[in-house]
Amino acid sequence: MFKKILIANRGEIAIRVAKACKELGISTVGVYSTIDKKSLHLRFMDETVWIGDSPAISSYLNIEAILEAAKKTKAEAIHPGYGFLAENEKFAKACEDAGISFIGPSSKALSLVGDKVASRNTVKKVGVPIIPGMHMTSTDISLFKKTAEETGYPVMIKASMGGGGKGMRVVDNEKDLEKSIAISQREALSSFGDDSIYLEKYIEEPRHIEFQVLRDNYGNCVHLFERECSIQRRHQKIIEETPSPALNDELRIEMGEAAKKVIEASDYTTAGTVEFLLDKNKKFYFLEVNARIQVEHPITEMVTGIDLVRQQILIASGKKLQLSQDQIKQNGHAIETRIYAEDPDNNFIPSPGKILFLSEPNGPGIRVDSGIYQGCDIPPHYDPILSKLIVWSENRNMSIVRISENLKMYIILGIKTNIGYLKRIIDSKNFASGDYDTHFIDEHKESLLPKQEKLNIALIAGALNKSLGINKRAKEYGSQYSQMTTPWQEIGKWEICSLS
Amino acid sequence: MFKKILIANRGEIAIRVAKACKELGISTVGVYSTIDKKSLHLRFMDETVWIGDSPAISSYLNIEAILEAAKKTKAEAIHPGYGFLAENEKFAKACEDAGISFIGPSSKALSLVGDKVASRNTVKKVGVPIIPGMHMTSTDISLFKKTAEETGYPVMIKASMGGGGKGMRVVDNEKDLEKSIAISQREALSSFGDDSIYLEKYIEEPRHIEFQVLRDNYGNCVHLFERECSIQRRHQKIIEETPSPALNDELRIEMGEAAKKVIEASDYTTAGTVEFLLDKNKKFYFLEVNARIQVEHPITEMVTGIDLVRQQILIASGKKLQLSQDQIKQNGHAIETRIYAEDPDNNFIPSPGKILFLSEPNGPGIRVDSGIYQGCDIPPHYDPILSKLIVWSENRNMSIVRISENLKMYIILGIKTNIGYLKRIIDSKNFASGDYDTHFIDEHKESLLPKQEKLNIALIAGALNKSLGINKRAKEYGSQYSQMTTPWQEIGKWEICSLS
Amino acid sequence: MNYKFNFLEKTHKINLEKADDLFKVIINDKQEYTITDVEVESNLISFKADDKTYNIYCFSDKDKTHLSIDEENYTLELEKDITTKAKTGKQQKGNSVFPPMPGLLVKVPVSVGDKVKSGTTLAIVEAMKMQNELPSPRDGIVKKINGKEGEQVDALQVIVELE
Amino acid sequence: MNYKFNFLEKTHKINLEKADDLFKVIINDKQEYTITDVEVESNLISFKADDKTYNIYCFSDKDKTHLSIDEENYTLELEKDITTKAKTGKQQKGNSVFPPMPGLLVKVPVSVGDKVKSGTTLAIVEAMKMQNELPSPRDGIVKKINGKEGEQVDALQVIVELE
Repeated sequence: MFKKILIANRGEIAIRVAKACKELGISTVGVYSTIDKKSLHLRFMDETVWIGDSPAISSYLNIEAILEAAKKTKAEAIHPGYGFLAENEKFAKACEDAGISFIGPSSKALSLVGDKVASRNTVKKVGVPIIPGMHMTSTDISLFKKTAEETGYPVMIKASMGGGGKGMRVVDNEKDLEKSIAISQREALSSFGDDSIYLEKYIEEPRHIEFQVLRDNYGNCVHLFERECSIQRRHQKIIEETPSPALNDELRIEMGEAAKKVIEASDYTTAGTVEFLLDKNKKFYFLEVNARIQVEHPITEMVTGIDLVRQQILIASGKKLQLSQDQIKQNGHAIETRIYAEDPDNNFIPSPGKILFLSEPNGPGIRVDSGIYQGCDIPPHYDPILSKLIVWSENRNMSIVRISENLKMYIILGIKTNIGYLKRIIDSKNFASGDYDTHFIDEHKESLLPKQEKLNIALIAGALNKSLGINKRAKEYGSQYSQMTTPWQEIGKWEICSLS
Repeated sequence: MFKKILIANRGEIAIRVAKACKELGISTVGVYSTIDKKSLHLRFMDETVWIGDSPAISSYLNIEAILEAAKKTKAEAIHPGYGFLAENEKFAKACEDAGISFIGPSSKALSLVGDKVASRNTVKKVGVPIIPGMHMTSTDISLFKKTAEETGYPVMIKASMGGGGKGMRVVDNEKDLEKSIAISQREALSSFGDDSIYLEKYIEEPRHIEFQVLRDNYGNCVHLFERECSIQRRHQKIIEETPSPALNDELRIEMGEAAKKVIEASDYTTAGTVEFLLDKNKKFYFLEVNARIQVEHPITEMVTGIDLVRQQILIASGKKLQLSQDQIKQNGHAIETRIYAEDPDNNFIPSPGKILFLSEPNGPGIRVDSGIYQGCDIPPHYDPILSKLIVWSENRNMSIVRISENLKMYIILGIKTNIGYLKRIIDSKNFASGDYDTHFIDEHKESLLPKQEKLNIALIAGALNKSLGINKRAKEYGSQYSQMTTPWQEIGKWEICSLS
Repeated sequence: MNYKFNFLEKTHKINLEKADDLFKVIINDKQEYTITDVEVESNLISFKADDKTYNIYCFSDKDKTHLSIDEENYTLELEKDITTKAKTGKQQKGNSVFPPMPGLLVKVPVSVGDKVKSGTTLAIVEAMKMQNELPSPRDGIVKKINGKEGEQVDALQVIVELE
Repeated sequence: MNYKFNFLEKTHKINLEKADDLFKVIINDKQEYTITDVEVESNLISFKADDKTYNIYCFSDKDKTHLSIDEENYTLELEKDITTKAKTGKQQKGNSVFPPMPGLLVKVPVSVGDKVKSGTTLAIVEAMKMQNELPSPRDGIVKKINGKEGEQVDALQVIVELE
């Protein structure tokens, strides 16, 4: 077993990984950029190393600096978390070359699953359904036309290196095809430095359903059932649940076995996720492999009772998987909501700043994986995820009620967050029905607008706070600020200037 | 189903019950004494009612005021939590007479299980083992002598109405018997207003193991396995775990079935706990029924996935139990530590006061049922329980590591707490072995003393804080206290006066 | 006492009168509320408005009051010198572009002297993995560019000015 | 700079010297530490002492500094006028009893003029469901009783005075 692991990440996932290390008796090395000097994740580490300036490219994406930190602290392994270098083949290779264990698949497996076209071909060979379309990239427009005719419109153009919706385009008829190809190529080039694109059938009313898989170095492989991830904004998941309301046991077993085949065919080890699209006729298609621990992994942990990060570390250290498929059961229902520093009422624009007041929910069935504390600064440089509120309950209805009640108790003041927005989704009839697809947020834009029903109450509270709050507060904080009491009183009531 | 429930309690259990109500769509009425006007539990209630002055006798034990509050707010049911009126037969009767549902057993069942001698006889009839000794109270000293000779010394004298160790005395030989009887009678009279006492065999190296039972109004009855509660200080549990390391499956089933027999024989409904002593030869003896939801109920919830407070409410409202014995499984391992405002290094003397800084742990497998917030006052009037840290993990070893790591992350400044003490127990070899009994704390007094290894580090931190902290802080709080900046600077560095 | 708060670019007037154990509130000279059971703690204000109980978390940050009522957040701005502010706001809006938050200046696809149309992207700023294109507020000619590609820029820092 | 802290009735002297990026600390004129990487936030102090990293939560409450290092709490008292205090302390200790925390005065089993022995219970105070018997610090005669049975009493409030 490893004695020391460097965690090449920040925020809630760095803390999540550090906790798993601690529980296995492994020392932790945390890393930080200049602006992250006071970030919460560092409080969970045995050692910390500065790896560069605030922009990610200088720090959390800086392969050299991270390897340097690992060597300096004699870390035997690196856990990349998610995002940043988690699925970076070059980084995995550099670790291998430096004799440091990369906690993830081999660079070879990473390279295979990272290329959309190559992985599509691998998957096809083992008989897992893929979306009908071209099986390779091309620049030949006639090939695009021919394939589109075969699969039938609408079709989707995708970038080979794509992600996050970049270079993706839906085309409804032949007339628009040529123009769309050109735009996709341009977008792909500017986003990924590679203009390779291909064409597929466009799946209508698709649900995004993924299966969690674990595989060790000895070929032992299990899946841990599905996660339903269709609630997305800007192609990014914000609410996930398991079990999916769309699957029955038969389909669940079929998809789980398909996911294992994909992972085996790629000779992929540790923890990985196989993403599928499920169409309105309950046909499923392979989408891609996510070669990392995922943001939404806690819901799987809560229904199966298996600690995925712990398993990742055990497998990477060469341990045999101690789980067999028939031991793994889905128990109850879990939902995750991702808490983001963003303004959902203004096109989800990020909202960095200082968290002035924080109160997080707790109690039965509540898990909070958090990267924040009261007084911390949310820098503009990184992903706006703050934390995750995850609940478990006996069944889907009770989980919905539980997460709804606890979003209400999640108080973050000082920056904008999506908490109210998440609650509006959770409380909607359409979510409750379980009958939703990846277009949910676009389709329900209007009904998800904030109601601001309580504006008058807010105005009353604001006035009461101005009128009564400040002196009161000076008194209460008197102990830590006792020396302030006198000057305060001498200045008098400063609120006077705010009267109109 | 009830529409509105009054919660006749305070602190973490009032919040726990309020959450269960909310999740069932039931409105909540909170009650408070004068000093509890700002207590956390009120923030979880739809309505709140003042029920009297700060001493419990005027408020939380004030039957009239509580019934008045229920009538005023039109609450259909009262949940008593634990402590206070939870097992008070008169209160249950008063609720019944007022047509308000008491969420607990009937006053008749309460009366039966509340009397130690009566319940002992009931239990004996259904063939559940009881501790050998007198089966009724007596004032006849010769009867005490005769029974002691039959069972063999050491023997234990107990008060019929007893609890918390009051009126209890171990007698090692006949010479001390008469004197001990007199002392016990006096203590019983002054503590319970009733000097009835009896004598039993004293069980050596006893483990305190209890079984959770649920029973509905239609005779359906299940047990939810055991809780190991042998770690006690001053006869009060402070650490509980499940499964118990002392039981095998055979004994577990035998004791579980015995617990159900006890509950059925008492015609007891809702949630109840049957307490047993287990001696060093793995023989078990009925001890008593706890006729309430218990402080340690969360560990059962975490391994069985069943929400006990929800079940209590459902049963009290007349619903049929939807669980069968063979559906209920123990999954993984859970431990609870009770966080108390007390000084374990000074005979567990209570430590009321203001919580100046608070940071509670969260993350995978962590549950915190908390009744406190930063800035709250812990009044001297009530039980010193602040909150409970509960963890779940796949097995006992991982649960121990998890709770140990998270006690470290539970920061409470301003009052004394038992957090360090709890961690010393959890980290001890004797606890890890699982081989312990109710004498654990007395036997390991020496090794549980604080080490104060880090005093020098504390002194350094104290000096750095005095030297660097205050001005820094004024800056950071500048936003809320912006008007303070100027006078502050004018006064200059106040630390000067603290230099020697 | 009278207060004026700005919320989402609208001004709201609150009149607060204390009378024995309660407060009388009039909002925007129209809606009346009777407020009782007021408790103010360091970060919590609780009261009953027309018999419903509210627990409201709050934090005052200079002229801004951040409030959380159940899952909804409100940031109210105390109005002091609203006239000056509105003016500056307008001026900026018409003649320049600036990012709404701090970020990385990814691209300035125009040069000084370029003729631009309303809606033309004048700068791209990246923050928290999201790229924001800043469109020209009107037709015009680029007068000045502040900041280089690859530089950090502050919120409201004018990046491109028009003639 | 020199600081004196009282911890569990012992005085500790700390000498703190800043030198470039580090601090030199001498405790009780004996143990020396080199402190680096000092970060002070509102409630957290972190530093490296002899290459081990510490994250210490703290809160200053008048002369008391409350600290949490891992699971252990320390309350340090800044020594100012320690001589006066010690005197008062002794005087109280010798001639009276007082509860260590606020509570309910349950019983005063003695009357003015009673002769009492060292160890005799002079008062019983209940707090948080625990009864604390306050024993006489010496043999003596009860001079004065402050407070009635059933009353709330404060921490350190003298309840029974001896002659």
